[in-house]
Amino acid sequence: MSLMLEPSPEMIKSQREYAAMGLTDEEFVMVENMLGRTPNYTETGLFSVMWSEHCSYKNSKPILKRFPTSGDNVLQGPGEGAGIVDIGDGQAVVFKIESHNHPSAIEPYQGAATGVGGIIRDVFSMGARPIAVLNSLRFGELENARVKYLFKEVVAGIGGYGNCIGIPTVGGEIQFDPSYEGNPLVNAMCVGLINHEDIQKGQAHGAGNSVMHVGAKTGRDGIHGATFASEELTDSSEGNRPAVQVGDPFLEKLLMEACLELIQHDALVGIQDMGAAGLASSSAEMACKAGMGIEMNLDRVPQREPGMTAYEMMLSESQERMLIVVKKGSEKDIAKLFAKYNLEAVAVGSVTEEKMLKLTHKGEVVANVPVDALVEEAPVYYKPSSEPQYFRDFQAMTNVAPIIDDYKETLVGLLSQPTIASKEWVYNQFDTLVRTNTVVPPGSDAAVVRIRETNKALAMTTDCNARYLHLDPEVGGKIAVAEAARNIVCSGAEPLAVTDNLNFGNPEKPEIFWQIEKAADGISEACKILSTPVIGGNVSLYNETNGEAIYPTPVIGMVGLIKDLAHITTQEFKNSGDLIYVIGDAKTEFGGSELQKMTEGKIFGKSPSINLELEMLRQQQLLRAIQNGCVASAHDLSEGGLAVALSESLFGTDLGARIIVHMEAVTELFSETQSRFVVSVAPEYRVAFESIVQDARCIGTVTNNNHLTISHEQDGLLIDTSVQLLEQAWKGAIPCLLN
Amino acid sequence: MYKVKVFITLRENVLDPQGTAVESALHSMAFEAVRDVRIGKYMELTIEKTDQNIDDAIKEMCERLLANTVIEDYRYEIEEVVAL
Amino acid sequence: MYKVKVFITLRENVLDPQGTAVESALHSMAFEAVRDVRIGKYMELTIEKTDQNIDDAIKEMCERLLANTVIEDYRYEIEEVVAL
Amino acid sequence: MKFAVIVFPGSNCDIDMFHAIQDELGEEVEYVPHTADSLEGFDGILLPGGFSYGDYLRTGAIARFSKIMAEVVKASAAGVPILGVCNGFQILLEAGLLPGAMRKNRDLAFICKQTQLKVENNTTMFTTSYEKGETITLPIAHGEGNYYCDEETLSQLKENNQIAFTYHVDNPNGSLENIAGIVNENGNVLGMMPHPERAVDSLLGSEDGLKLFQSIVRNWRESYVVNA
Ligand SMILES: Nc1ncnc2c1ncn2[C@@H]1O[C@H](COP(=O)(O)OP(=O)(O)O)[C@@H](O)[C@H]1O
Ligand SMILES: [Mg+2]
Repeated sequence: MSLMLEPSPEMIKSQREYAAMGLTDEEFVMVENMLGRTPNYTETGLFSVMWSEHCSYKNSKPILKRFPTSGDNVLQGPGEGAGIVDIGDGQAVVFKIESHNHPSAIEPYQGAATGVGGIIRDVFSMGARPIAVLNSLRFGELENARVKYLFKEVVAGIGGYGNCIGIPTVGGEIQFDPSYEGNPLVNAMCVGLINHEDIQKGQAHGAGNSVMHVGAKTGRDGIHGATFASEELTDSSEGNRPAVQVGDPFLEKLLMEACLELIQHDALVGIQDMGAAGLASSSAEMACKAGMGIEMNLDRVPQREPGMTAYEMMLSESQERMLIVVKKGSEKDIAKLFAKYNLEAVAVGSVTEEKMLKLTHKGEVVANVPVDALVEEAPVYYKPSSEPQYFRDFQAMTNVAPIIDDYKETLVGLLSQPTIASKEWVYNQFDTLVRTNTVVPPGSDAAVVRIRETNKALAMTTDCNARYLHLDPEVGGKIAVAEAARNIVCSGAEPLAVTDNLNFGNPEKPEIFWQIEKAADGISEACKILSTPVIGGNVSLYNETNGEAIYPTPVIGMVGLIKDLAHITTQEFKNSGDLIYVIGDAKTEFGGSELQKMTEGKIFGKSPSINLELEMLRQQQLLRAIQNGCVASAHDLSEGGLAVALSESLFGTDLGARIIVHMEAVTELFSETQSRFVVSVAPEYRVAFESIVQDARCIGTVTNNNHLTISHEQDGLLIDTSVQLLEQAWKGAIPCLLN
Repeated sequence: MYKVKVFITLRENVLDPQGTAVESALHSMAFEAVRDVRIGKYMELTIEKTDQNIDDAIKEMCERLLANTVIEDYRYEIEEVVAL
Repeated sequence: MYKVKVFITLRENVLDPQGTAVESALHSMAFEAVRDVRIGKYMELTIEKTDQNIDDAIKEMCERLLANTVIEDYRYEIEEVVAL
Repeated sequence: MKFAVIVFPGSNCDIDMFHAIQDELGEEVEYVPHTADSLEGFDGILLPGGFSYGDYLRTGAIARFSKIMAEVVKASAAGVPILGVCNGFQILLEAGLLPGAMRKNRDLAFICKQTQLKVENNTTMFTTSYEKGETITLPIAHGEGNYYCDEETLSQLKENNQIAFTYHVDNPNGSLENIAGIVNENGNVLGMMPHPERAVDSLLGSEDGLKLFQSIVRNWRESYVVNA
């Protein structure tokens, strides 16, 4: 990289250099007022990254305030690396989700890999041992070569990182829709376990204490990622594109083990991972949270390349680094601890009483700015919001069931839709079993990971049906939370809390901001009623290509607690002769459904409705039935409705099912009415089950002939097919599209 | 017929964890004099003569498939051979 | 100082699944004239001058670490450069 | 019987191996770091799966030069039972303790799933608790398990009855002759891609791996009693 002369403060101002870094004219004036002078180049860089949406949440803060964030079990809400929830016996679960959408659009393998690496660091920086990762992915339709490439590489990247570091990837979800074609979504979630006494905070307490840079060296990777992310990519920008971050999971494995050992060390004061905006945000935030300042001598920062400037070092997003604060005098001890893992830990500065971030480089002060100005005093915007016409048009439509002539063909068609089809092609590339605690690997509703030396387990899932959110962001937001909880309950767990990733378009457009607001309202409402507080999350805005926004996609990550391993339940039917129940009746609700998409080629109308009180009631009753041992299998109804759920309950078994339905057949089989489940129950538990679960209707029995037979009380046989045929369609769909 | 050799290397500022690992392995094997190990890909292709300009064809293959130009640079050598 | 380039290729009779995959990808991109794609590794090392014979040193590195001679062949080029 | 689980930087199935021995098999087990210079006092050596040294360059290539490997080589010569699973197998190949080499999986992707294996040889010290020809279920999780050796080596493997396990019905990675695990000529070193240590608890899907560890213990006890 050529040596570039940095513009002077005067030039930054007169030539509006700050604008290229992402600051507005008004924001630059704010900075000048806060400093009482014009910032230099490094300082302008610090403000521009710290005030970016990614670090400051300046557009989403007012929205995030709406979420319920507290609860009896919540030990740490939003604000630190990850949220923490008590699970009893002195243990707690730590989890968080994060997006890496833009990096993945540019370099899908490394973008996805470093996304996984980043969220894992967030969890172990809290002092927790990561026990599982999940993901949530969105791509365009698997039709053109670019989308296929993105899909394959993202999957390989997620696996590449998780497999190597040795944390099982246990679940996730994927949807395909044209709105994501140019802007795929890659969200990664990590779940960790911690003992209460080990909980760490990213805070720089104690004047005189040492600030240390640990892990990988700082290079010129992803400098100014925040600004870069909001730029259109052109061929000519290729040459001066900052180097893409490349992950080194091997190094992160060592860093993780070293940090987990460090947690037990008395000298540790605070620890935070260097994620977006690297050294700048970790140092400023740690100082700000503690009400202190930090001064650093950048000459001491371990550098991978010669000739790095202060600006480059502060804004670098090199991976696998942490910033720690340790008691003065312990630096050698700490360096020794890291050396055991072949890692560097270098003292680069110290905590100061004065609440300033003061940086020196080559004997000169290159930045001296108040930490509060960088962090707490970042601007907050209340964007205008307006209800779009499309929403009013959709609301005015009446619900009609599509017309179908062949039920079996329809079912086969639905099972072959990539959004419904088996994701085996994806999760077979992930090590789902390493650490030998995965009781329920991908393939059932929620993944289940046992907690060694206890009789407990954790259930976890990610969910969001963005089609419903497109039709109605508020109802869709409620459904996302409800669906996640349904999956958790089906596995035998009690939902604990939520982490969310708000993926939306450009918030400066009032109609997008309206989507964000409404979705947040829906999520908040559902989290309140379902008693699952939001303990952390991430915001990713500006997901647009050529002015077209993605569907509003607030991904919900949820974790639940299974109090007894005997409660663990999966979606597959278990025994021939068991009774099959459906909980909840179907209504004619096809807006945004898989059937509508398949038959009409697009989605429109009203999204399915949801009654959260009813949802809660059914979930509680089902969970009680599971805990009482009356339930052999449980599966929630989601995309594709009852017929798909029944098929999925048969896949992987050699069983069959004989079903009789009563209502209008298309609605009964394919409607996506919410708050419903398919459950199988051994005959001897019939009475017990029915006495616990009110809205359950027995619709048939499990058979041993590997056939799915569905008849209508009046109209006779609707579907009679071998399960094998259905399973082939379901399993073959994605591999077939990729060839 | 052409014999084509393609060399793909990571761009200069891009982290090369593989190279780093090999370098330290070599050091521990007492080859301390080794510096700056960078690991890339090497491909050999045989291409039959067609109407298309061979340079153009290879450039296109490299840009579209063989190299990931976001993080990699490529270089190639062409040798014309007589088919046996 | 030496600049050393090492080329590692799969032995001829060893099946190269990666090469096969790239070849068919190229065919589907309408480069039907491509044959026999073989994919190997390309390494660049800088080595400081020492007492040891440079050829011997590199051979040893290749035999012991850089290549697995059960399935791979190696070749190298040495260029002497003046340190800056 | 006392087992050593060798821990290389980047090993990640070390813990699984440890738990399988301690919790399910009920034998003594200790972690031994790659920097250790002795394996004295251990009756069995386990090289776990993972990504030693990131598996950069080639799987197992760098781990083979760890200090501890000199001791593993010595132990092998002394007839100590040595089991290498997944990355452990790859390291044994690179170290020359087993013949052949690994290539990338046929489909070039990492694969994690349950596989059916056939016990080809139930006379090794690792397999006597199985029936010959028995089908067992063990998970695999690897990107490079596509075993290769030249024809001469293959015929030797067959002649000496060194093929312990093969993939049954479905070959997941393209390995030569469906080979999933082989022993050395002496019969005291087993390398295999499938993970027996992940199949020791019915809660997690399969217990078929347990017999492998039980075989080791049984044979060790017997030879111990005979030699004592
Ligand atoms: N990207 C992925 N990574 C890992 N597992 C996945 C992924 N996508 C789907 N799965 C798994 O496949 C199964 C079915 O997924 P999905 O259809 O989203 O279930 P549901 O509708 O119950 O949420 C789940 O077990 C899920 O964890
Ligand atoms: Mg589900």
